[in-house]
Amino acid sequence: MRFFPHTESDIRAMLDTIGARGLDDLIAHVPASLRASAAINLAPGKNEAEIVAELGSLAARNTGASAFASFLGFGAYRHHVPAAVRAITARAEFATSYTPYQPEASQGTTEAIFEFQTMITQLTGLEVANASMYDGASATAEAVLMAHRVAPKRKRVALARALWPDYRDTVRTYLSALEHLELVEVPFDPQSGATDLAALERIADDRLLCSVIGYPNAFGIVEPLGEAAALTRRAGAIAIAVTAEPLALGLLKSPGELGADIAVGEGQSFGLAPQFGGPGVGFMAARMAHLRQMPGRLVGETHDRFGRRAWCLTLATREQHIRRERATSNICTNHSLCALAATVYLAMMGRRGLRELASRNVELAHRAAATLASAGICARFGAPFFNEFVVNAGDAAAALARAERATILAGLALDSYWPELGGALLVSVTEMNTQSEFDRLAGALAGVN
Amino acid sequence: MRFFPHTESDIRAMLDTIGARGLDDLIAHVPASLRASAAINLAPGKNEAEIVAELGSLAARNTGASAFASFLGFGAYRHHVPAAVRAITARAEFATSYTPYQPEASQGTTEAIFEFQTMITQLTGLEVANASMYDGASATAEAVLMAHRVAPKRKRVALARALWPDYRDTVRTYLSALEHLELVEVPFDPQSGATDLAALERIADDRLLCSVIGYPNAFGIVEPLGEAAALTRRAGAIAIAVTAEPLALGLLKSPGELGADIAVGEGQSFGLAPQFGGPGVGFMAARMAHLRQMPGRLVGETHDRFGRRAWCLTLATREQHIRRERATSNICTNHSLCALAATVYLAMMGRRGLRELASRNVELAHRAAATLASAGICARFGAPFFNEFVVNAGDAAAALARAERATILAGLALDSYWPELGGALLVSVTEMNTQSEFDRLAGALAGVN
Amino acid sequence: MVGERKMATAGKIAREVEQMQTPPVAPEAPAAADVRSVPLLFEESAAGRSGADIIARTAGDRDAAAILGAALCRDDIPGFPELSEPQVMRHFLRLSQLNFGQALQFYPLGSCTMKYNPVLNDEMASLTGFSALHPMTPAHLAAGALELMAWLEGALAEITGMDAVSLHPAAGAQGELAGLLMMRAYHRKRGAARHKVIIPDTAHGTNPASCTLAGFEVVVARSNRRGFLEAAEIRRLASDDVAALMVTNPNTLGIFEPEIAAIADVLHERGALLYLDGANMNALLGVAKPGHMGADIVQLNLHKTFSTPHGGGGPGAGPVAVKKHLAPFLPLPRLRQDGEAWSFDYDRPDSIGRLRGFHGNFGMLVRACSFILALGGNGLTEASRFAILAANYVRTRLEPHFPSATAEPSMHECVLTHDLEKRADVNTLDIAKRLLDFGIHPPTIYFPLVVHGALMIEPTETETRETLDTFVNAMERIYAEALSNPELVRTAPHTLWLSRVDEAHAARRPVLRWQPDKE
Amino acid sequence: MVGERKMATAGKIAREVEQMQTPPVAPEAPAAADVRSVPLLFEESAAGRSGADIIARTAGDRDAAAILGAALCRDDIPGFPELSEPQVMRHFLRLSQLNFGQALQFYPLGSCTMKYNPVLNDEMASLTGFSALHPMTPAHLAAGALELMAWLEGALAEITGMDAVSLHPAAGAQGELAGLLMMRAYHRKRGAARHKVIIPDTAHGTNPASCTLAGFEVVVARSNRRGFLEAAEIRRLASDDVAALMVTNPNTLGIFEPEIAAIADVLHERGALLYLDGANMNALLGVAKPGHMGADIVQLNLHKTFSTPHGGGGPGAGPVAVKKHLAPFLPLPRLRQDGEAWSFDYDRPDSIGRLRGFHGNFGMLVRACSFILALGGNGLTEASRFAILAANYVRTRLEPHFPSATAEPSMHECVLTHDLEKRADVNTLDIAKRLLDFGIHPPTIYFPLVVHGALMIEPTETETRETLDTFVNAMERIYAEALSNPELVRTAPHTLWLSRVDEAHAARRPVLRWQPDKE
Ligand SMILES: Cc1ncc(COP(=O)(O)O)c(C=O)c1O
Ligand SMILES: Cc1ncc(COP(=O)(O)O)c(C=O)c1O
Repeated sequence: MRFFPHTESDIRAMLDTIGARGLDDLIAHVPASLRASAAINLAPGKNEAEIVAELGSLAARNTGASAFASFLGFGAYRHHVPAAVRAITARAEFATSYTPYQPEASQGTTEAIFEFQTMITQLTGLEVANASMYDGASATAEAVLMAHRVAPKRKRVALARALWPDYRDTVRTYLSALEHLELVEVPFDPQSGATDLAALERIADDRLLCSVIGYPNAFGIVEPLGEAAALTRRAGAIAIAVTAEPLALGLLKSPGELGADIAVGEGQSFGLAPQFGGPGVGFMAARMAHLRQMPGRLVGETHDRFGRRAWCLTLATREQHIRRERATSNICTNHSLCALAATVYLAMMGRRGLRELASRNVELAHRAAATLASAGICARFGAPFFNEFVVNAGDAAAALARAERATILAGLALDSYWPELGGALLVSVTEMNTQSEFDRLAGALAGVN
Repeated sequence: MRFFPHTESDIRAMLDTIGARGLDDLIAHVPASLRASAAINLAPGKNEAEIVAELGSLAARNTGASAFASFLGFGAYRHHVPAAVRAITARAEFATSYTPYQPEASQGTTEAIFEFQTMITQLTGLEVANASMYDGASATAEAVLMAHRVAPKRKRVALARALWPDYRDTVRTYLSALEHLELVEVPFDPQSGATDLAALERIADDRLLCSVIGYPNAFGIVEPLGEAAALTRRAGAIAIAVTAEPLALGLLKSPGELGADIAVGEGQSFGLAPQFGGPGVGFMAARMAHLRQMPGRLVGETHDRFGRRAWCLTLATREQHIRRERATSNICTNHSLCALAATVYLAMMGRRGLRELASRNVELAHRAAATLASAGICARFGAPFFNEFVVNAGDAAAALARAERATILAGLALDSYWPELGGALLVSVTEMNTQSEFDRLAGALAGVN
Repeated sequence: MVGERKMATAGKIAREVEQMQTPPVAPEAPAAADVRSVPLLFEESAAGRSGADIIARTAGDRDAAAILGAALCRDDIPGFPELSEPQVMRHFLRLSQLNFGQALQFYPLGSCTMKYNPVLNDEMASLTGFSALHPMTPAHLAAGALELMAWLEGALAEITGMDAVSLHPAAGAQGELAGLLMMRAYHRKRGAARHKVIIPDTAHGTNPASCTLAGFEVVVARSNRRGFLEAAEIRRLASDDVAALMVTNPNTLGIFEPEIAAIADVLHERGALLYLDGANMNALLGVAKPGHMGADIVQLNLHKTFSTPHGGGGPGAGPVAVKKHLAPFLPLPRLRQDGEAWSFDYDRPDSIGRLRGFHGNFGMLVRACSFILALGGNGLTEASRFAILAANYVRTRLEPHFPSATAEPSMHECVLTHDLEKRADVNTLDIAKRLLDFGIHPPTIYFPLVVHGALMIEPTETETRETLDTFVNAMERIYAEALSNPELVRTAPHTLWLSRVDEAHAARRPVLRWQPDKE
Repeated sequence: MVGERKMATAGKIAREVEQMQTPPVAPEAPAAADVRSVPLLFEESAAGRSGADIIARTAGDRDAAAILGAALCRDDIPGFPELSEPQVMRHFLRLSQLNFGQALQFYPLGSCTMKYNPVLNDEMASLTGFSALHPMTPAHLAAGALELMAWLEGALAEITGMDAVSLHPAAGAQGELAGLLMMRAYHRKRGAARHKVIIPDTAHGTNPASCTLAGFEVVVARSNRRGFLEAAEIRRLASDDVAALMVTNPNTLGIFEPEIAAIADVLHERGALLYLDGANMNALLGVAKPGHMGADIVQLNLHKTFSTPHGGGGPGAGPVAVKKHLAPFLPLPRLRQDGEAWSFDYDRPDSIGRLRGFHGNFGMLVRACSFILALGGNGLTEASRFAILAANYVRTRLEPHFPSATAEPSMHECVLTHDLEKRADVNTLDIAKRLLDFGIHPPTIYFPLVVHGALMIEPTETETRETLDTFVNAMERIYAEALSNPELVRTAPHTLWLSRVDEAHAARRPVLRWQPDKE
């Protein structure tokens, strides 16, 4: 087998050193009954050409990946990934190393993570960010758990109904063992599509642990985060902002500036292909005051014996391998290489480019909305949106089918997630979409083609 | 522009240092008439996404690249390229360095070239190989020029007619200035497809400078190189063996063992995609006695100040940058990265794998020939062949058209290169072809589908 | 004769190590450090530089700030990087060279299975049909991806001897959480909530941490002097409030739990479950199936046993496999087949729900498929045997100076100790740092906690015997150095561009981001 | 304020260089060498290892040796490598780290235009539609490739101001040969064979070598004290037997030939041609077109001006562009358009024929297209201006210690000299080697030959001012070291894993391959 270096004489010599007759001697102590039934019934090994043929044909059957004009979003976004990102994340030194336990042999990883942490604080307007979480949904759940550690006496978690269903479900699962906590859903205003601040205000009392609001939310709407955070903090609770389209943070006021205590989200938009949903990268930022309650790894600045600047993992006393059952989280392996991809992506975009790209997304999305409106496909909500918006598509299923026949993935029907949104379609637009696609989309949805 | 780092303040500061007012001051000494008409009338710069769209659509129009079962060969071969080759040649340290003039900063390149030189000598059975040539055709021309330097008094170059037309034309072009040299074509036997040894013998006298024979030849036939070399050397001339499908050298007796003085060829089969014909990599091997007449770069073993083994370019006194108009060749930039690809490929295949792969090619090609024969498509020649063979296809053009409709690239019609081979089709088979493709090919050529 | 040559080479390498110049005890900071260190992106920035050229605004479009209203928009991202594309490339290329990686160095990090990661796997994952596939794509337009997932679920079930598999969890620890929550749901469903989980003292830190997260109280079981769990100990602890035993097998001492079957019986008698942490599955391929040991739940780390790259700390994937009786509780979504076509099934009332967005770390699943296809049933079986061979070879060769922490036979890794702390005041960390000078990444150290100054060595099946010999020679050399020149070891590394990093300092005064004013 | 920060950074780098520890004059061979050196593939081999798994023979197939007859087959390839895939990967990954490269280090190699090579270009070339395209594919199934070639021919004609372009030559030197052979054919066609080509004393070595190959006798023209060619000199040499002047512009001193137009007139009056070596085209984009200078023939080096990677010494591409009267002589094949469709035209009776197989280095042509598309007309024009800015900035800053070899203004590169040989017995090679200690690849040295101890510096348009400052500071530091501690410079490099390599030894007793018996 091409990955195994062991020649007959190697095996023989190694067995002799050990003092064993054959390889099976080495596992003779494993109960015979187990060994007897351990055979793996899978096809024999294949060479590269055979694997390419087999997986290549599977890939080719995913026609949705390339053969359609796509308006799919809803937490995963289709942005151009610069070649530099692939070139850097493919570097064996980055890809085949592990958690940087030995800083002297990991300065590439630790310095890059330090840069990631810094850029996340710059984007979120908060003071400290960790080295990455699995994804936006689990990062949101960890944020609620973190809030719980900060304010252990409070019991009520206010989740905006306008959050992504995956995120709400993940929070529910992570909290399922903490039975004393109560999940309350904060409705959204049916006209604006934004979270109903009055409803939030009604539960903003000393029982409130935290509020969790999308920014933008699952409908692409720029939530009134400032007001929501103010209400939350006035009640002495913790304001958590959740962002699934982090490109928005290049243009919108930062969660920190608007008063959020914790900002979490999904970084897939930053240099990661959709990959059918994973791996993306979760991010989390918070105030320095809450540092000790933060989950996940942190890289800090230090120096070597000769005073030369260096970086290393730090504050590990929060973590499972030291604190064990009292750790702030059970996370160990995180999404480091994805965080590196995001770091390269953000470095490429830069201070000016990121804002320009965010602006282009807003402009294109609004041009798309206008194109649809002029074809009679009108927006469902009134509040300002970033690069996704909800339209009334009449019979959504039929509209999607029409569009598919026109090789368009028109978006997502929302009624299965929000029964009250019958006929509603979420349309997501990025810099990858064009006016001609908008026209085709309008034609397909309006049924005029 | 994303590749340019110069900010306004950089430019200003640099101009101040230089003592210039503006960028155009720096070129003010270039005649105004030239500057006035120098504007480049091309579209403005594009970003990555636009380039991917533009070149992607061009690539997509090359349907011959992937949508067909292919039997094309004739000097470029379709072999599986291991992922390792792409991963290594993509390394920026290899790809963005240049000719290793500074050995201390180039040990990666020099050691790899030393390994390439060694493996070429092992495959060709000769004593010395250079660091690479442009391709097989130009390497063949350089071999003839080298022979001319070794035996300057002799005037007659015997080129096998069964060589690839491109190779013969290239030799002709390279020699066009040496009017005292005479090119003689050695015919091939119409039955066997091998070079006519009697014809070679007739010109094997003291006027003969060298013989140039394909091994295998352009029909895929394993030439009687041993006899040809013997005839040549008996006449005191230089025997040059030319190989366009170097995989054959993993199985066939080496040119050196058979008496060739110089072995040249094309290395594309060793880890390089066809790329519409280039870049491939030329190789050249010879006897130590002729070392000083060899063209191209050579890497040799040496040591550093502390006696540690090292490698560096050597014997540069043969080369243009030292010897100028008396150099053995004008070659400067060669095909180093392609030689690296070949080195990685050969290291992956290894002593056993290369022979096995060569054997598979022979076996599959003969199975294909048998399949065609049983469909009435018979072989044109009788001599043993490696992984290509010539069949009688009746009306070749019509047969090719029929095959194309069945999404098969059946091979190459030879009559445009050898008028005497009307109706002949060259069919090339590699490990990428399958029995079911052979069946489809037979059906298409026989017109039964 | 070639055999001889190889021997010669092995010998040669050994000799090289012997002949290595002893670096000076406290060398001058070499100029190399100034040359190799890489300034931060922020320090390499200049106003106006950018590596991006954004498509210009189409005429007629209003500016985004005008569309959204200036009140919603920020003016700037102070301090954000401003570099050209060539600067960005050079920055990260240079950074990469400051890392050790399995592909370049021997990396016997115990419990992490740093085996070779085939580059083909990454190419397969980057096929447009996989990488560009949006998670919300209708199932019939993502048929290949769904079939791949179904195939992988089946393959992992076959490999582990379990009945059902979910590819949902993002990593091993999340697989643990999924398993523990399923356990919780299972017991409730049967009408009897249980609140305790038994964990051996050798357990990996994620095990207790996951228990807490799942609302269980941890009861620690002591492994015996020989380093394994006795059924008696479990019998002693397995009260009616015990939901399960969570055990790693082979355990973190690298030895196979001999009483595992009996232990499973004890648990099952008590109505408790056996959770098997499959992070060490690299020892069991074709050797013993967790399902046959009586495990009810097992999570796998695809980034260990199945070669997906560790990426400097992820991403990985932590599929969880269960027996029939736990299948209803598996996370959402599940795969469902109607005729030929696969789709996602969300209608699973007993499911614990989801622990992350979408359908799992699909990109990693593709890589694991590519790996399993490459090895096949036969190759997987060989893999564990070669991994076990390597671990025992290293253990035997090092025995004289670094005795094993246990007398039991080792599986895929061995845990060694040493007397250098007593004899020379040289500790395990010093040994680890000195190994860096030999171009070798250190083993896992100080784990498992039950072994004082542990060196946990996992060579894996893809390393040559020559490499193992080089490692052994380096370890012996270091042992000798520790006695002859302890300061040399205590102050290691010496031959890297950077010397030993002061980790305590980083924690004392945390600097966790770059800030302009710092400049 | 960000501006300031950048300044600060530039200053910082400068300071760092200042503060670099002076390495010991003759350091002990560091252990790093033993760790970083990589044994040869052959030394890492062991009998039976292989990185390939070949598809097993189909039942019924006869063995190849049986098919061909044992007489035709070899038994073995003695000494050929035998390694596993992980070994091969580690071998070459480790080797790669022993190289400097433009992407990682400043690489101001004069005359070679080591500019940034965009990684996107390589991705474009590896698109299946390009990389898997067989050269014998029927034209209508390769329409995209042919159109790309046609587009590139047009773009290069526009950039150079010439009438027709052939993408056929594999590199600059082969482009020269093509041009010279065309010249030869042109003169014969006009009934007057000419046998001499004038070449200035500053010419690159490939120029005279190509002349010999094309059957021309070289006549050397002397450039004047100011470093350029005078029309008078050409008038003096331009006999009726002179076929052409072959000149590089800007010449290898980096200065624009001011009398080029007059020179062209002189030549044309005499019925001779002007061959312009376009290797230095990076100075002329949007500045001056060779076609307007009166050039009849110009070759371009796509691996220089158009950013295709240098690959450790190629592959490159050397398209040749000509004026109408020479178009009939261009190499085969030519592109022909019938309606929309492009195809290859072999029916060109006056063509010099082909110089290599197939249709040129297509993979490199794709990369050059990607580059030209990225910059566009505006970007190309900026490129040369920034390249010229960088060269003059470096020249001005270094003037005090490394004066320019000429008083003329520099274009894209500058050629400097120094007095250290006289003052400190430190030569140019020593300076080059010492630069390595600063993590900088040396400039081209000892070329052009007309300048004693020349340092030929080409910074290109893609390097930051900070990088140029670091280089300047290093050069000044080395100048000072040469006076204060010459031995330090004479014995450089000191901070690489390898010290100075004995090149003379390699030539004295050539060892050009590994051999088993050597072991
Ligand atoms: C024994 C054991 N269990 C669990 C884990 C946790 O796996 P992960 O890091 O993928 O979350 C690890 C890996 O660190 C491990 O070694
Ligand atoms: C001025 C000049 N002319 C010609 C050449 C030859 O080009 P190539 O190396 O591509 O053959 C070079 C490059 O080395 C050069 O610098």
